[in-house]
Amino acid sequence: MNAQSTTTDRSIYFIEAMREGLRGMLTEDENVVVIGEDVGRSVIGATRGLVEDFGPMRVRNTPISEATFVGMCVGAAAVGLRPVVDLMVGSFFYVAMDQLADQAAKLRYMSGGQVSLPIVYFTASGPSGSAAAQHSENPHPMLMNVAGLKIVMPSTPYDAKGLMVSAVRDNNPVVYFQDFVLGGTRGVVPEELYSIPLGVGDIKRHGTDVTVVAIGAAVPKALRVAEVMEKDGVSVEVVDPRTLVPMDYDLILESVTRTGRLVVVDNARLTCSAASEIVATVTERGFDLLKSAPQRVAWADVPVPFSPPLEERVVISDSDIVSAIRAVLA
Amino acid sequence: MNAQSTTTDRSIYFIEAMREGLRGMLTEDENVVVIGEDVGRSVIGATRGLVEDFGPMRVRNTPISEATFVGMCVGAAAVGLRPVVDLMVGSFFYVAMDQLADQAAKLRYMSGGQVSLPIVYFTASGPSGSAAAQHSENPHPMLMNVAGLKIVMPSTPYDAKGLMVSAVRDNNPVVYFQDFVLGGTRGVVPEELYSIPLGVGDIKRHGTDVTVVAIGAAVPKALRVAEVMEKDGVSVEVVDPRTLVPMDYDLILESVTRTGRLVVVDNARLTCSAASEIVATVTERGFDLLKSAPQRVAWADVPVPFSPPLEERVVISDSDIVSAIRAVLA
Amino acid sequence: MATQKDLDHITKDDALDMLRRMIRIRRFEEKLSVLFKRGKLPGFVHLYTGEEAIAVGACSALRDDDRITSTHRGHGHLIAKGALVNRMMAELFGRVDGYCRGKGGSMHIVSFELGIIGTNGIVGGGIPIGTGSAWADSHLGRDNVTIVFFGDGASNQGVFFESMNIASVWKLPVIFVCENNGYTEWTPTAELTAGNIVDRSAPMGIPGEAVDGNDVVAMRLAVERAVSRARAGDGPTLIEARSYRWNGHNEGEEAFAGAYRPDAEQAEWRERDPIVAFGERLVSAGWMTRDEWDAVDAEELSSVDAAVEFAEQSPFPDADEALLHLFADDSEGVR
Amino acid sequence: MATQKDLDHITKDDALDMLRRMIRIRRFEEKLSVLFKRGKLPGFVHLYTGEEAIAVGACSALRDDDRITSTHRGHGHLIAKGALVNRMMAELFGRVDGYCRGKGGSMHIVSFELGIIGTNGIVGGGIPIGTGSAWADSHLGRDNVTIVFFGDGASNQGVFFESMNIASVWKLPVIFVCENNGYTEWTPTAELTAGNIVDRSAPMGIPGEAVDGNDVVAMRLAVERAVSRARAGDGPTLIEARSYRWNGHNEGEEAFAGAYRPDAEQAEWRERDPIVAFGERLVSAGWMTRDEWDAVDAEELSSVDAAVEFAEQSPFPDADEALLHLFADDSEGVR
Ligand SMILES: Cc1ncc(C[n+]2csc(CCOP(=O)(O)OP(=O)(O)O)c2C)c(N)n1
Ligand SMILES: Cc1ncc(C[n+]2csc(CCOP(=O)(O)OP(=O)(O)O)c2C)c(N)n1
Ligand SMILES: [Mg+2]
Ligand SMILES: [Mg+2]
Repeated sequence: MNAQSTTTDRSIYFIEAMREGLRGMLTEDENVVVIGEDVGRSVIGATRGLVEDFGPMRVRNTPISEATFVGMCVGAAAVGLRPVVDLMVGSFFYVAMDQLADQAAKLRYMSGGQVSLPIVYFTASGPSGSAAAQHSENPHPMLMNVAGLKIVMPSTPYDAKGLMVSAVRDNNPVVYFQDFVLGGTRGVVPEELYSIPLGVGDIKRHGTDVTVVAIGAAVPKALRVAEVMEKDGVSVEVVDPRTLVPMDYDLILESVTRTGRLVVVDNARLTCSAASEIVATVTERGFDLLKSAPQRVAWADVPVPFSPPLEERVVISDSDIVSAIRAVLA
Repeated sequence: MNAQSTTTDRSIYFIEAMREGLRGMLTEDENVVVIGEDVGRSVIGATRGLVEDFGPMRVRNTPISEATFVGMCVGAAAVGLRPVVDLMVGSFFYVAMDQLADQAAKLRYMSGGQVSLPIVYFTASGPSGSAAAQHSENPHPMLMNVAGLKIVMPSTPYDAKGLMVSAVRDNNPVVYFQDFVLGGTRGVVPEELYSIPLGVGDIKRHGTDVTVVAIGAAVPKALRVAEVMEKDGVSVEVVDPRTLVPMDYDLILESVTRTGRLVVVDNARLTCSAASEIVATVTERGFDLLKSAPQRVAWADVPVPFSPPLEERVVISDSDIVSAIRAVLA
Repeated sequence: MATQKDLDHITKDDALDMLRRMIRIRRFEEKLSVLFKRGKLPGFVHLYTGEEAIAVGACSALRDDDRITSTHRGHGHLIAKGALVNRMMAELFGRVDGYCRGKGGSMHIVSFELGIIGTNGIVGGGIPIGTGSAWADSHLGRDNVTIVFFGDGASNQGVFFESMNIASVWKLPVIFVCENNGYTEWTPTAELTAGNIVDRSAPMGIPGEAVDGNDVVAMRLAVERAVSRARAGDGPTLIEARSYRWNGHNEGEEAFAGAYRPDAEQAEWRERDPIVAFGERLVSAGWMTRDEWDAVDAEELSSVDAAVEFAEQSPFPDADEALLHLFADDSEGVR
Repeated sequence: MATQKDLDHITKDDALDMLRRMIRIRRFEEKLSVLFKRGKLPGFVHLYTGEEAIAVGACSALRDDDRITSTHRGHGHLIAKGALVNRMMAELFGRVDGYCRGKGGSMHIVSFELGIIGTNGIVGGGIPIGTGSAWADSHLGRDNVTIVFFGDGASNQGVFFESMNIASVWKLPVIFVCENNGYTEWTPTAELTAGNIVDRSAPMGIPGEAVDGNDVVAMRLAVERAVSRARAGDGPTLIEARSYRWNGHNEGEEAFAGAYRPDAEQAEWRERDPIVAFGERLVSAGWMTRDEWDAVDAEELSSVDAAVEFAEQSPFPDADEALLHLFADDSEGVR
């Protein structure tokens, strides 16, 4: 869908693409600041090196006080700063949930539209290989239920950069999820700044037999499965919403109109997941388009366990996706 | 479904029924304690008068430190207490989300089943009439995504008492939502102690044309609508899951098998709601049972506004339910 | 207690304006109490009667472009910071001419123009927000300061300590004003709260000052000192203002709260009416006559009556406004 | 520094056991470092080398039925509280013989039997939990105490203050042990943290004591004092133990962290090796010969090697165990 830049076929890591987006925004607008625990060094990597160029006031280390610094951004944004917060790990949102869900998400609405709150909260999240229960959460479903937060979840380095630019330019609180395991994936990313509009999905692979809506780290899995199933004569379309709030239902429904079959793959626990939401919405609006029961692929409803075979049992696998596709085709 | 007691037709308020359940449990087991802000006086009412009978150590006022006292119950339960927490208002869960979602919900699982954590967190929640955005949340959808919490949401005084008893007797963290507006509704409640098993739904009204799954405060609305539509010759079955985790899908699917049509009414924001979850699950498992597109009735995806006409516009109304029923019958 | 000498530090105009605002708050709140009993006010209402000197003293030490965050018991802060009673009343009635077009209500009235950047129903919720505006102001090289108002009960929320820590380390121009009215809802705060709140800033390296919250001049001078420090880049201050609320925790509490406050205690604090005390000082200083005082009172009373009329005549917002104002949409040019 | 006199307060048996446990921790952690580099350990690993005296001193002042909560840097606490290295190692390998049958891993090893009632990956997350076990014990009339271990970085989490407040007001038998190793991940804690952590308990009316965390005897005596207070019903204590971690924040940090700690600083702290210091005191007190010391070391080293073997031979749990242990099911009789 997005014209890839013609000026370069430079391939970089996803995490570098995020960083390029951040660097571009720090350069473009001096009111942009990046804060978080050890953002100077950056354990995950999205902010690494930025402090050298922009100094310790614009790339600022915080104490371990998530509730407070998440909330500080509300006041700061209200008076003119454009804060970007590195929350490091998805489950740390829990510590700051009130400031996110009751403050950042509600202040503009409660004020009758008096103020805009340009804030980005980004985090690495999801299972990364035996990080265990408290470091493997993907809380995007929770946050989707909180009105007032835009939510993005890119799946490629190209989207990661373009969505970071849009997230920082947006005048609302945006939560940006980097599925942990995608950080080390590579892809072609133009050097210049570009943006991908929030709320616009992308067909990552065209197909005719079944629509697989995949989110974040589920996208490469879905593409891999599609490749394999092609050989069996099954033509899989892979739709990446890229933004979860607002969700591009036009694109999803248009695809289902063509294929008549739906699988949704979410890198999150099943109950009340984005997968549930998408299946419910498509069923509600597009019931007559569906030739068979839509299927969800998501984690088992347990915390993510530590031991590798246990973790593997819980999270989504290629074979789960294959089974779901076979089920909707049956 | 539940045989009402034959010994009494005493009618009491929902909030009194909760209190009777609590009183019974405080009497039955001396390890049960009730804590919360002003539980001695109890603004909502579920604990009113208990301190007089059980003393200020078993019915204990806490400082305004939700994160800490929610978390304290984890340690307390691990070593033998059975704490019950009055969290007063649903959105206060946000302040304590980490202790709930990362600690209470995960400790047993992470320990490989070494410990059980008998804790009840109860709260009044949902819109109560111009309580505004921060006092009208119904965060059960969020908590459904957190594996490890059982969740109940009764709709009648009878269920309120029986589910309170089961919640306190259960050896797991249970979140008990009292939809605020139900507190002042009345119903027949036996004086003796009885329990309603967690995970077992109830058909609140039998019908043949459409299954309306309604949750909490949506149940009386659905029953009222069913009454009215009966006159138009539409036979509505109202299913009350009563427990949201675990959800009684057997009952829901059995009903849909008979009616072929589904409406789900949830007193919560639409996106990633319990309504979305139920529609997705029923569609996934029972697609061939459905004669038409299932419909969800839930709040608009905004915070709950203060002004009465605005609040009314956002929350669920009888006419929303009527429209949804008409839509699935069309 | 502030002495005659303290009056030398404020101008007569300021003093008269301060008295007027205290009276405005009192009359506004008294009217609300009546309206609530008549069933005219939707939602929860928490009144500020008795605590007027805190908000007025504190805000009188601010410039118009300084900022505050407020609480569930916020009407006094808003009036002290310059909010109009008619637009406040319209908000409390849920009308379109309210500051938030009816979306906020009693616990969430804000006016960013007036520097009121958050009014919270979540106890303690505003503390990080005001710390954040102070951060932005200092980062952007402005000399504005922010006052964060919060209650004694809120002093047990973790964000209070977290915010003090970060404000200290980042030397932020924020003033933490704890309004200690002795009660956390219906429980004496001493039963729930270790030590003295004013001491809680010491380990953070933040000066703490206990002030008689019924003495508007003492309040103003304490906040002036804190403002000077903040504007000079010397960082935050904690002020614990001791006062008392005359009304209940919320209107309607008599339905369940019982007699949780000794009559003698209530009488004693009413004796110490901050408005009477200040008015009498102005009279004895010769800055005002009793008649002038009465005239101010009458004016404020009638402005509150007019506010009720204004509110009642303001229409409810169109129901579909409920779906607006969630997101700033650049294409609509909404700020 | 603890003097010879201090040694009089502990028995020889205790002293030898303390040294042994410190050595056990050291050898266990060193082995993990090697295993991590070889890619044998899944997930995050944070080592306790250099801080052994804190956990061992503190836990040696406890009874077996007392309790602790631990942190992401928890192996030392667990060993000090009596955990077996083979079952710990099996857990770190994700095997079924691990304390948590492989479900927990490095950051979540617990053994309720041993009084280890929570090991947290959430910084500060264990503080309310340990405060809660202290509450239950005191409520139930038991005289057990709970030690809550947490880091200097965790001292900026709101729950620390909230927990101190409630522990003070409820006089709970909990001991807050802050392990100040000078760093919050890769940032010197002084840059993020106002004042001295030990002072943070004073406004709560809780005694605070700063202790040399490299002196196992000083640590033990300080905790003994706190334990006596707690058992006597006199409430909580805050202890700030100053020490240093020899290893990185997490294993593998060299990939990005750079040289964030001065070489001289590291060398200085290694000079002050708490094991060497204590061992030498025992030798000079005549309680142990160098050879005996070496023998202990050799034994512990081989027990760690045996633990690796044990872990490697333990099977992975059956994949479907992933779906067990979410809820206690009464019908299954699971506790
Ligand atoms: C997080 C949170 N917990 C509890 C409440 C309920 N509540 C509203 S006001 C209040 C007491 C506040 O006491 P204090 O801070 O002293 O303010 P005051 O009402 O005395 O002005 C409580 C517990 C709330 N609104 N938010
Ligand atoms: C709530 C939360 N925020 C951030 C982190 C990431 N994190 C893990 S350890 C750590 C530093 C902890 O410092 P300290 O408390 O001093 O303990 P130390 O590692 O020095 O032993 C951080 C920020 C986390 N695990 N949890
Ligand atoms: Mg108070
Ligand atoms: Mg540290």
